[in-house]
Amino acid sequence: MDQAVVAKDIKRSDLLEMYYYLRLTRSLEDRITALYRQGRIVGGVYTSHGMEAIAVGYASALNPDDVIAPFHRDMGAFLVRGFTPGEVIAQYLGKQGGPTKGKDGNVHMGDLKRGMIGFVSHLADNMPVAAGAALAFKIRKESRVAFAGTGDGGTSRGDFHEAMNLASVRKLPVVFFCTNNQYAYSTPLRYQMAITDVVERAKAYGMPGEIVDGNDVADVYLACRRAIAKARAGEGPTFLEFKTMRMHGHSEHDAAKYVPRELLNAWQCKDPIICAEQLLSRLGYGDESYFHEVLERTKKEVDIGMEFAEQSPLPEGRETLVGVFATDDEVSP
Amino acid sequence: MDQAVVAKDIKRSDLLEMYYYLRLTRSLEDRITALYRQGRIVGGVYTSHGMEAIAVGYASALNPDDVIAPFHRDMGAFLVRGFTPGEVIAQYLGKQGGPTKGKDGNVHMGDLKRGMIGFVSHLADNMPVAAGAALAFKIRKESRVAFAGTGDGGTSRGDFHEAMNLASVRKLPVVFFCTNNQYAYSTPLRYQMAITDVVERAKAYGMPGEIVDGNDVADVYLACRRAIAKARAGEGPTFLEFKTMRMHGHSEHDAAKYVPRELLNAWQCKDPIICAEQLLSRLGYGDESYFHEVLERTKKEVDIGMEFAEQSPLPEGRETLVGVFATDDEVSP
Amino acid sequence: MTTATLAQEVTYIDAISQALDEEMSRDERVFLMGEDIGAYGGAFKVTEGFLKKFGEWRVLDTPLSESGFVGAAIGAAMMGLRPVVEMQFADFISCAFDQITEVAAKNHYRWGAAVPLVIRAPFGGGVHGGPFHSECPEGWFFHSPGLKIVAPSTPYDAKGLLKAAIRDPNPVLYFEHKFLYRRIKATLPQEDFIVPIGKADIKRSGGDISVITYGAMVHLALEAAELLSKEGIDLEVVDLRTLIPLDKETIYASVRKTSKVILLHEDNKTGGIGAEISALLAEDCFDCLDGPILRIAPPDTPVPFSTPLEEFFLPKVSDIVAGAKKLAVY
Amino acid sequence: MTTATLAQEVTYIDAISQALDEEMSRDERVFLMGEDIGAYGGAFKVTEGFLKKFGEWRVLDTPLSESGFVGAAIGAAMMGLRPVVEMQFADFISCAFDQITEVAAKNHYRWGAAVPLVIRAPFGGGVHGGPFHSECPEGWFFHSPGLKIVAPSTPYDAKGLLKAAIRDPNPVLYFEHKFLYRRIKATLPQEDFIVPIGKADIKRSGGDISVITYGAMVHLALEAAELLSKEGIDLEVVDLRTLIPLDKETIYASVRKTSKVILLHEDNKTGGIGAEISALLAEDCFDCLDGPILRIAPPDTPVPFSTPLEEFFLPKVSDIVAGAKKLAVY
Ligand SMILES: Cc1ncc(C[n+]2csc(CCOP(=O)(O)OP(=O)(O)O)c2C)c(N)n1
Ligand SMILES: Cc1ncc(C[n+]2csc(CCOP(=O)(O)OP(=O)(O)O)c2C)c(N)n1
Ligand SMILES: [Mg+2]
Ligand SMILES: [Mg+2]
Repeated sequence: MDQAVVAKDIKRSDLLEMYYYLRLTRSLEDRITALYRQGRIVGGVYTSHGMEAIAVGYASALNPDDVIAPFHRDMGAFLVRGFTPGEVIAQYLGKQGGPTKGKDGNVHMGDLKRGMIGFVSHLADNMPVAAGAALAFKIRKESRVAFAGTGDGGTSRGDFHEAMNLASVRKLPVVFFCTNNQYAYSTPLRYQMAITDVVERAKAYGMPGEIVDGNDVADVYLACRRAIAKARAGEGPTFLEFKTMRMHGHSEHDAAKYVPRELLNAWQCKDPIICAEQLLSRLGYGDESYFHEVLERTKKEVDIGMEFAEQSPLPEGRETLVGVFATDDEVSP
Repeated sequence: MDQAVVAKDIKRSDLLEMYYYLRLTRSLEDRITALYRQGRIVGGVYTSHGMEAIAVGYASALNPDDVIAPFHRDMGAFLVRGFTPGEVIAQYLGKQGGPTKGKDGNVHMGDLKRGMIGFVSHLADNMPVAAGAALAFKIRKESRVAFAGTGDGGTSRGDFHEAMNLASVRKLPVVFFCTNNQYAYSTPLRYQMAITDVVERAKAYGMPGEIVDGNDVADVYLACRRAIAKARAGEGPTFLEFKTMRMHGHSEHDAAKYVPRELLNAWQCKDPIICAEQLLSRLGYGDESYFHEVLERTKKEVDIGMEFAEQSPLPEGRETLVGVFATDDEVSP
Repeated sequence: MTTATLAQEVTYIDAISQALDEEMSRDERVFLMGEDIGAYGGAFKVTEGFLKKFGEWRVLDTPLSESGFVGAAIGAAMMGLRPVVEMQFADFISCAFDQITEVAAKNHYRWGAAVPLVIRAPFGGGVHGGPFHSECPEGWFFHSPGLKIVAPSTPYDAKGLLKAAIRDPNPVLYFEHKFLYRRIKATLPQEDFIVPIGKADIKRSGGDISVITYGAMVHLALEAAELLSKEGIDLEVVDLRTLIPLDKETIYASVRKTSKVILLHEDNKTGGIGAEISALLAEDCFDCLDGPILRIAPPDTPVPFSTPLEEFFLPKVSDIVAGAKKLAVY
Repeated sequence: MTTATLAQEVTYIDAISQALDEEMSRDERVFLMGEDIGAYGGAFKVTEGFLKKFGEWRVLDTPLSESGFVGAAIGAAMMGLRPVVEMQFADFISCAFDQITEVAAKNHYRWGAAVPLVIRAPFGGGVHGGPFHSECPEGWFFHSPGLKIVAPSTPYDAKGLLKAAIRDPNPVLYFEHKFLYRRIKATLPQEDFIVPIGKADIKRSGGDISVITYGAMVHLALEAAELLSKEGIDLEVVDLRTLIPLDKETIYASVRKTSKVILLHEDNKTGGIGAEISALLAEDCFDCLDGPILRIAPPDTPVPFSTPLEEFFLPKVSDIVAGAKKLAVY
C-alpha cells in the first residue's frame, strides 16, 4: 500500500493498534497450535496464519455496534471485538471460561453483546444470516452495518448465492467478503470455480466488487472502510475479495502436501506481519525494538490467557441439558 | 430473426415441424385450460402460453438421445419428444394413461426412455441433476448433451448456483437456460435480482451466456443449436437467457392483476405463433390456409387425445402402495 | 383493522391473518417475509392488504430462495426483530432445512443467541396437490433439538398458537393445514388471547379410547367419535396442538383414564410423531395399557396426485372406526 | 489392489475402502464424488490412492456444494452410472437435504426413474467433534419414503453393506461411524460377499432382554452383555444394520423370545429409530411384552463439544447395565 495514502488516510494510532492485533492473533494462534500438537486440544484447529490482516483489518474498520459474521479463520476479529486470549484458549480447551462454556469448540464462538455472530461449520450459512442482520438495521433505520464472509470454497455454496442476491435486491447495509486463499482444504481454486478472481461472482448480483490485497492490513482496512461507508450511506452491499494464501494446512493435522512448496515460498515474503512492519518502518511509526516489544507484550497476554484457561474449570456433565431453548429475557432488545 | 439467415441455417421441414409443435402446444394447453375452468383438472395448471417457442425451439435443436430437464412451462419439449396429447391430458386428469399413472399431476411427468427428466416442483432442483446427466455422458465419453433450465425466479435458488458452478468447473456437456418471463408468480424481476439481464449470472461461473429472443422460434433454435454444438464438442456449458413474457397468470387460477396491462399489450403482438407465421410467410413456406390447416390438425389431435384420456381409467386406490422402490431391472443401462 | 376480532365467525385462515395483523399492530418488531406475500397477499391470501397497511419493509416479498430468506430471518431475529416467514407451501421447507436445523435450532445452545423466529408452513393433503404440494414435513423436525413445532386444528388454536409462536423467544415451526383454511369456522374472543405452546387440548372427552392426533385429523377423529358413540364406544380426542415440546402430562392423563390408544396422523407412518408418542407410552405408561397402541397414518409413500390414490393414502373416518372397534374388544 | 482382500485383519475404515475399490474394479459404472476425495484421499483417507488407480473422472473432487453434487449424482445415476458420494462429515448432509428427500427419494415413485445412488456419511460422536462434526442425522431420513438407510457396526458389515448399497437400484444412505474407523478390526473373507440390505443380525444371542441397536452402540451393548452375564442376565444384541427397511422379522423374533426390550441409539432420543421400533412392537408384539420398552439414547440436545459434556451426552455401558437390571426384575 502506498505509504503516502496510508499516512493521509489512516490514523497512526489505528495502524499501530492493527499491528498489535496482528501480533496478538499470531501469538495466540501459535499457542493454540502448540497446544494442539501437545494433544491438549481435541478437534480441529483452523488458523489464520499468514492471513491475519484480513480479520484485523475489517474488524478495525467497523464501528463497535456493527455486526460481524466471521469466517473460520478470523481470529483477529474476535480479538478486536474484545475477546481475550484467555476466553479463546478456554474455548479451545472446552472450559467454562470460553464464550460457549464448552458447548462448542474452537472458532465456533459468538457473542451478540460484542456483535459477533457465532460461526456455523456449514460454510456460507451465516451469509444469509448477516444479510438478515442488515435487514434489521434497515427496517429499524439504524446506522449499522453487517460484515460477513466465507472462503473461496464457501462461495460455491447455494447460501452464498442466495445471500448475495437478497442483499443486493434490497440494498442491504452489508459487506460481504471472500478470503481467497487459493485452496479449500485440498481443493485448488481451479476445481472450485472456472474463474480466477472470485470477485467475478459479484456481477451476478449487480453488486460492486473489489479485489483487495489480503496480506496488507492497510489495504484491507481502507477497502473495508470504503465499502462500509457505502453500506452505511444506504448505497447497498459490496463484495470484497481478499487475495491471500493459506500458509498452514487446512487444519493443524493436515501437512498440506498438495500445496506446491514454491507457492508457499512465494507467499512467505508477503507475510502480513512483515508487510505491516515494513509499512510502519517506512512511515516512521515503529522500529525493530518497538516490534519486539509488541511481540513480547502479546506473548505475555497469551501467557496470562493460558493461565486463565488452565484455571477455568471444565463444565459439569449435566450442563449438557442446559440451553436448548432460550428464555424471554435472552432476546436481543 | 433475419429471414435470410433462417433460410440458410434452418431446413424448411424443420421450421415447419417447429411451427406444427407451436400450434400443438397451444391447442393442447388451451384445452387443458378449458378443462381447468370446467373444474375437471384439480391442482395447478401452469401454461407456456406466449412462450411456446422456447421449449419447441430447444427440443428441436437437440438430438433424440440428448436429455432434457424441462422447466415447468415446457410443454412443447414433451410434444417434440413424442408425448402424445392423450398422455398429457391423462396426466392432468390423474388417469392411468398418463406417464406417471396418476402418481403425480400436470407437467410433473418424465420418461427416461424419451430422454425427459421429470420436473420437480422445487425450482432449480433439476439443474444439478442435469449437470449430473452431462457428467455421465462425459465419463462415458458419449456424444450426448443435457439441456436444463429454470425461470427468472428459479435462478435465485442455491441449486442454480451450485449447478452452474459445477458444470463450468468440469466443462460438462450441458446447456442451461433461463426463461425470463419478467415475473415469478407475482414477483417482478426487480424484486428477484438487482440485474436486468439474467445472463449476467453466467459471469460468476466464467460461463458464456447469450440473450435470445424467446418469442422467436428460429432465434431460439439457432442459439440452442450453437450452444448444444459447443457442449457436444467438449467446450463446456452455455447459459441462454430466453427473454419472453408470461401472458397468463402464474397458474390458471391467477388473474395476474399485478401485471400492468400495457406490458401485456406490448408483448401480445410478439406472440410466438404469430411471429412464426410471419416468418414462414416471408420465406414462402406457408400461407394462411396452411396455418389454418395446421391449427385444425392440432385441434383434431387434441380431440383424439381427449378421447384417449377420457377412456383411460383412473388408477385403483391400492396402486398408491406401488413403486416406492425401484427393482434391479429398472435401472438405466 | 386491528379490530378484526369482531364477534363473528371466522375461518381458520382468517384466524391466521388476524393473528398476524394483531401482532404486527401490537409489536413493531414483528415483520413478514416470503414469496408473493406483498402486493399479491400470498399464495393463499393470508396477508392480503398487509402491504398497504404495514409497508414494504414489514411485508417483504423475497426472491425465490427459501434458504436465503430463512437465514435472513434468523439474522433479523438475532438482532431483536420478530420475523414471521411464510413458506409458499410447506413442501418447500426442504430447501431451508439446513438453515432451520443447523443455524436456527442450534444457535442458542451453542453460543446463547436467541432466535425468535416463526416459520409458517401451509401443509397437508386432501387438496389434490400431489407429491410436492401436500407434504407433511413436520416429521423431519422433531429430531432437531431447539425447535418448537405447533399445528393447530381450529381457528381458535390457529390464532392463539400463532400469537404465542410470535411471542416465543425460540424458532417455532407453525404448520397450518391448508385443507382447513376455508372449511372450518368459529367465533373467536374479542380480546387478545394466546394458546400456550406445549399444551394439548382435549377436543372431546371420553372414557374408552384415547385418539391422539393433530391438524386436520382432529376433525376426522371427532367424526369417528360421533359415529362410535352410537355404538357405545366413547372416544377421547386429544389434540396435541404442539408437537414439540409434547404435553406428556395431558397425553398420559388421558391414557391412564382410557388404557387404550390410537395415534392418528396424516404424516407418513414411519417416523411420524405417533412413533414417538407410542414409545413414550411404552416407556412411561406401560402398566396402564390394556391393548396394543394403534397407529393410523398414511403408508410410507409420497402423497400421490390422482383422487383415488390420494383417498387411499389419507386416513379415513372408517379407519378410525375400525381401529377403535378392534381395540374396544381387546 | 483389487486383491486388497487378503486374509489379514482390516479395520472398519479399510473395509469401506476395500468395498469401494472392489466395486469400482468390478463395475465401471461405479464412480465417486465428494470434497477432497481425489489427490487428498478424503478427509478420513478412505479413498487414498483411488485417484491414481481410477483417474479423475471416476474419483471426482467437487466444489464445496453438497446440494449440487448430490443432485449431480442423482442425474448420473439416472443415466445408468452408480455414483457413490462422500459427505465430508455426515453433518453436512443437511445442505443436500432437499435433493435427497425431494429428488432422489421421490423420482421413482413419481415417474419411474431409478436412482441407484449411495451417499456415504461419516457420522457419530465420541471424537470431540462438537455440534457440527458429531451428528447422527439418520433420524431425519426415516421419514422419506424411497430412501434406504444402513449403518454398519463391524468391518464385515461395513464392507458387505457398502457393496450391497452400490448394487442396489435405489438411493441408499450409508452411515459409517467414524468412532469405529480405526478402533475395530476383523478378518474378512477373501471372496466377494455382500450383506443384504434389510437384514438385521444377532450379534449376541441371549434369552432375557433384547437390546436393539446399530452403529457404534452395538459395541457398548456387547460390553454390557459381558458384564451382565456375570450377574445372570442374558442380553440378546440385535444389530439392525439396516434402518430402512427395518427387518421386522428378526426384531419380532427376538422380542418374542425375550419379552423385554431396550432400544439403544446414539441419535437423539426424540424421533430416533428407537421410537419407530417401539411403536412397531407396541402395535405388533404387544402381547408378548413383559415390561416397558426402554429407550437409551442421548438427551434432546446438540452434541456438545467439551469432554465432560460429550461423555454425559453419549449413552454408556453403565446406562445399559442399569436399564437391563431394571427390566430384569420387572
Ligand atoms: C457445507 C460444508 N461442507 C463441507 C465442509 C468441510 N470443510 C470445512 S472447511 C472446508 C474447506 C473450506 O474452504 P474455503 O471456503 O476456501 O476456506 P479455507 O479453509 O480455505 O479458509 C471444508 C470442505 C463444511 N465446513 N461445510
Ligand atoms: C423452491 C420453491 N419455492 C417456491 C415455489 C413455488 N412457486 C412455484 S412457481 C413460482 C414462481 C416461479 O417463477 P419463475 O422461476 O420465474 O418461473 P415462471 O413461473 O415465471 O415461469 C413459485 C414461487 C417452488 N415451486 N419452489
Ligand atoms: Mg480457501
Ligand atoms: Mg418467471
